[in-house]
Amino acid sequence: MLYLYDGSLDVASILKDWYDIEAKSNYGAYVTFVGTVRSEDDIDGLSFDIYEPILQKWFDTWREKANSKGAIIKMAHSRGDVMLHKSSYISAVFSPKRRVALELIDEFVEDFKASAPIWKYDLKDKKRIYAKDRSTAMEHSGLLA
Amino acid sequence: MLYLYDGSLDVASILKDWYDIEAKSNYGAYVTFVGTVRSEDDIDGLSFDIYEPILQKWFDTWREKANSKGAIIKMAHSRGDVMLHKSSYISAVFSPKRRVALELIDEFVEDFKASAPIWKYDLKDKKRIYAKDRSTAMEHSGLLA
Amino acid sequence: MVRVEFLGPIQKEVLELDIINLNELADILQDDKDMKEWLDISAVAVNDTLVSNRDFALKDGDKVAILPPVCGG
Amino acid sequence: MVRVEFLGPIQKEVLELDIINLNELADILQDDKDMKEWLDISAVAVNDTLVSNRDFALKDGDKVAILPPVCGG
Repeated sequence: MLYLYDGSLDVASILKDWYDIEAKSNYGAYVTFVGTVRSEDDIDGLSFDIYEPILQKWFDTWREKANSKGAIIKMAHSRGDVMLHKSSYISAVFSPKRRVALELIDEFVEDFKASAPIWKYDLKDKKRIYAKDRSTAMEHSGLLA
Repeated sequence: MLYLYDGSLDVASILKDWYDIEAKSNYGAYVTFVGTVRSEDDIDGLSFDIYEPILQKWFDTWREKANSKGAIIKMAHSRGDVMLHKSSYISAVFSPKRRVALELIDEFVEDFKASAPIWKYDLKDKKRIYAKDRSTAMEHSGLLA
Repeated sequence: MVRVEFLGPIQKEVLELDIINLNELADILQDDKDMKEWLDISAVAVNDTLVSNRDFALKDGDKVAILPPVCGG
Repeated sequence: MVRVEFLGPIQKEVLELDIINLNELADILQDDKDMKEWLDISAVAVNDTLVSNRDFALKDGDKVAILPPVCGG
């Protein structure tokens, strides 16, 4: 499942909810990744734009991939502003087997960084500045150049 | 930190406590692994023996390894009986960088399986049966053979 | 008409264009100075599916999205 | 005296032995039928540090642990 929230994520509550939902599903491994806004470059926080239709399609592809390995994937992300030391991103894999869970979370998080249609902005001096240097051009970029 | 508990782990509370402790430490990535007892082979649960002095030394070596990468590692494990669908094992890595966190949790969990001095028993028909087939001989095993 | 949307940090209003493929869109956007810094580094989706071929045919009612570099998390 | 403990599933009481290295312990345990199924697959720690060399010298008060195959988690 894909969950989008306005503002920062309630990490403890999300990790608990996901665990509780799958508590009796007989998955032996539950691996989670939590991304938290770091204090650096004098930012006050980060802000995010999300294009949901493509994010949902991208996520559905991963859901099917996980499913084919007997695993499930969940993800939560923030829309809008997230202040320092708050969380903007959580993903999780449940799997019967630990190797599947550890490998899937790694591949999923890396592909998320390269492919999820989400744009990040630094919040600094009341301005919202696109984090161009830290962003990755998506596959087939430059098609119209 | 290494935390040992009698019986099953309170997953939500441990994941929350660890997150809260490090909430202001400026780690960007928090990756956790939760192991849950699966229903298989008609077991009622699992039971664990731990040899703490060597477990603590093994863990300290990992703590230093994580520290040298700017990361920290935490682990919780159960002693004694853990029933079906309850958790017996949690580990976590906090790191400024996601690659460090994802790679460390993978290496740590795999080495844990091969090297942590913990013995597992199936609970079945009121008996405690050593899980010999699923166990791994430690490094330098057979030294006295 | 084909609707063209510019996502994320690209500050540009939606365009409604009478075009039949992405080549025609490329010609139009290459002449648009607002797009100078973006075309090289942006991906293209038609009806929310990423496209890899500039000959891709467009029909009335299609929605094209221009996606600049991403950074979730 | 050297104290020898058998960990986990090995059902065997602690031994107190007058030995000066692990070779002597090997000789004793190889003659012990309780240990037949375990010696091949067990590791050895002296004073809670795993040891890789059978010539390892032992002194009075040392603690030896015999560790059968593990499976945490």
